[in-house]
Amino acid sequence: MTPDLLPSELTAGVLMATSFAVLLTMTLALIRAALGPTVFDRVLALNMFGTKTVLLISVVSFVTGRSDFLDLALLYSLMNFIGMVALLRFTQYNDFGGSVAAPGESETR
Amino acid sequence: MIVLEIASYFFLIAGSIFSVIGGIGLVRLPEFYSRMHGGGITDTMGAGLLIIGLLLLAGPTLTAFKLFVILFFLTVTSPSSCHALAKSAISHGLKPQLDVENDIELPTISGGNPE
Amino acid sequence: MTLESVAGLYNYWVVIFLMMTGFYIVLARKNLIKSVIGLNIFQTSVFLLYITMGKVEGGTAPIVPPAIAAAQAHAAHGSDAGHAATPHVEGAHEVAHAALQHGGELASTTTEIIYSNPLPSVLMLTAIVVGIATTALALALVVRIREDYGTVDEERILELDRGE
Amino acid sequence: MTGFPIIRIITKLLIPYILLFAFYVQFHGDYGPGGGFQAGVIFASGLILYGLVFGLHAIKKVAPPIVIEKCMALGVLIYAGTGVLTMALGGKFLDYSVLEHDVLPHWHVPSGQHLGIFLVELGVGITVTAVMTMIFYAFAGRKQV
Amino acid sequence: MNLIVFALLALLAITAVAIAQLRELWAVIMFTGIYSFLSASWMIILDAPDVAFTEAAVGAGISTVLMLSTMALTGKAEDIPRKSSVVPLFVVIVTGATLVYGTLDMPHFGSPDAPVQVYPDPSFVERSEADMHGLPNVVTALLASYRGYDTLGETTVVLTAGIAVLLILRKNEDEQDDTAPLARNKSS
Repeated sequence: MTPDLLPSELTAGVLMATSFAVLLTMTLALIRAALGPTVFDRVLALNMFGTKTVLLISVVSFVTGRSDFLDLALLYSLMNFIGMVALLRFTQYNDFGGSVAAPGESETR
Repeated sequence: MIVLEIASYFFLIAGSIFSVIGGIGLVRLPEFYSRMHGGGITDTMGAGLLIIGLLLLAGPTLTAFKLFVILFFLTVTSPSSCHALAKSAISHGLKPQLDVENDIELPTISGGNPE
Repeated sequence: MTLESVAGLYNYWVVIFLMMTGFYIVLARKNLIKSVIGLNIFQTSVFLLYITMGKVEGGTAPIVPPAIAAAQAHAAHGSDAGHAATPHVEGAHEVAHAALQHGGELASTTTEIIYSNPLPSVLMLTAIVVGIATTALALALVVRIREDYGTVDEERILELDRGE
Repeated sequence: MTGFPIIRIITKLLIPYILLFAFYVQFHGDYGPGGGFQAGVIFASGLILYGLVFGLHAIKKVAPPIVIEKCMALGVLIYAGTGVLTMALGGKFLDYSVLEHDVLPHWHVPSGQHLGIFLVELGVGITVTAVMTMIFYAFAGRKQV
Repeated sequence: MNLIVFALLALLAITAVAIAQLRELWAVIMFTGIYSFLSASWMIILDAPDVAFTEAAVGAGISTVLMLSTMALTGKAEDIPRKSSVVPLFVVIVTGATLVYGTLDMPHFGSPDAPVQVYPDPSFVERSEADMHGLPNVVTALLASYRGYDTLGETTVVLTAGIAVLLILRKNEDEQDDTAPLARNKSS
C-alpha cells in the first residue's frame, strides 16, 4: 500500500462511516426491490441502487488511497442510465426494434 | 486546509444522513409516487452532498475533475430517469393515492398519455 | 476449525455459495432464460474465485500509481540510454528504489509497494467478454427455440419432441 | 421513445461523452484501468443507448450493419496483422520489441512494446465494439413470432 | 475495510438467493444487474479494477439489454417451478459440501505464500517494470504482450460467437415470420 496516498485517521473514520451509510441505503433499496409490488417500485429501487454503488466506489477509492479508479464510478453511472433506459423501453413498448422513434411519428402503442 | 477537511466531514456526514433518510423513506412510504420522493432525496441531496464532500477532500487535482464529471452525470441522469419512470407509471394507469378528506372529485392526473 | 482459518477461508465459502445458487437455478428451473441467468451467476462466481486468489494481504491494484510511474520513467530514461539491453530484476528493483527517492514526498517510504497478482485479472478480463458473447449465443438459441416450439419451457419442449 | 422527450434530450447530451469516455478508456488503458475489451463494450453501449432511444433505423443510419460487419473481422485482422508485421521485421509472432527501431523511426514512440500494445488493443476494441453492436442489431431486428 | 467486504458479500448472497426465488423474469434480470454491480464492487476491493470495469460494463449494460430483448422476443413467460425441487437441492448441497471440504486445504485469503503468488518468480509486476519501459498498467501489459497469443484467441472466440449469433438470428428483409409452423398452433 502506498502510505502517502492514504487519508489520515480521522478522515478514514469519516469515510468509513459514510460508506456504511451508503451500504445501509443499498440494503434498504434491495429490500424495496425484493418487496416492490409494482414494476415501477423495483425499477426505482434499481436506479437508486446504481447511484449508491457509484457513491460507494468513490468513497472506497478514497479510503484505499487509489483515487485514480474513479473512472469506474463514472462508468457505473453511465451503465446505470443505460440499464434504466432499457428497462423503461421494455416496460413501455415491450420491443426493442420497432419504429417508434422517428420524430413526428405517433407511437405504436 | 483543516477548514476544508472539516467542511468535507460536514458534507460527507450530511450526505450520508440524507441517503439513509431517503432509503428509509423508500422502504416505509405507502405507495409508489411517495416512494419516489425518498429515492429522489438519495439521488440528489445524498449523492450531491457526498460528492461535494469528496471534492473538498480531493483538492484541485485530476481526481477532483473526475468527481465533478461524476456529479454532472448523476445530476443529469438520475432525475431524468426518475421523471421517465413516473411518466411511464402514469401512462400505465398507476394512480397516486391522494389522502383527501372530503369526497372531492380527484384531479385527473392519470390521463398523462392519451392514445 | 479455528477462527483464523474461518477468517482466511470465508471468501471461498461465499464464492461456493454463489456458485451453488447458480447451479441450483440451472437444475431446478425449467425456463430456459432463467437457466441462462443461472449459468451467468455460476460464471461470475468463478470470476470472483480467481480474483480472490490473486489478492495479496496489504497489496494494492497492479497499476503503478501515476506519481511513482512518472518518477520511474524519468529514472529509467536517465540511467540507461538505450532500451536494447534487457535489465535484470535487480535492476528493476533499483529503478523502483530510485523512483521512490526521486519522487520527493515519497522519500519517507522504506517499504516497497506490494501489488496484487495481475495474472488472474487478465484471465478473467478476457473471460468476461467471451462470456457475454457466448451468453448472447445461448440467448439467440433460446429465441430460435421459442420461434419453433412456441415455448421456452424445457418440459414442454421435451413433450413436443416426443410428439404429444 | 417518443413519449419521453426528456430522455431523448438527455441521451443526445450524454452520447458524445460516452463515446469520448470509451476513447479515453481505449487509449489511456496503458496508464490506468482500461483497455480494448472495456472500451469496446462501452462504445457499443453508447451505440446501443442511441438505438434504444431513437429506434433501430436511426442507429442503423449512424452505424450501417454492412460497415460494422466488416469491422468485426477488421479488428482481428489488425491484431493478427501486428503479429505478421513483427514476423516480417524479423522477430517472433507478436514480439513487439522489433517494432521499436524499424517502424516509424522518426516518431518518438516510448518503446516498441508501447506501440505493439496500442495496435493490439485497437484491434481488440474494434472487434468487441462491432460484435456487441451486431448482436444488438440481431436481437432488436427480430420480430416476435 | 473488512466490515465493508462483509456487508457487500451479504448483499451479494441475498441478491443471488433473490434471483433464485423470484418468479417474474424481468425482475430476475433486474436483480442480475444488481448482482453484477455488487460483484464488480467486490472486485475493486480485491484489487482488480480492470476486471471490475469489464464486469460493470458487460453485466449492467449489455447483458441487461440482451436479456430484456430476448424476453421481448419470447414473451413474458413466468417461471414455473418444477414439481419437486428436493433432488436439485440435494445435489447442490452435496456438491457444495464437497467444495467447502476442498477449500479447507486452500491457502488462506491474501496470503503472500500461496502458490498463485509464488510460482512465476519474479512476478509479472517486477518483470514488466523492466520489460515495458514504464508502462504503469501491468494488467494491460500482461494482456497484450505476455499473453498476446491467448488474447488473440479470445478475440477470435468473440468474433466467432458474434458470427454464430448472426447466422442464427439474421433474417432476410423479405422473409417474414414464415418459420415456426409449430409456434402458430401452440400460441394461438
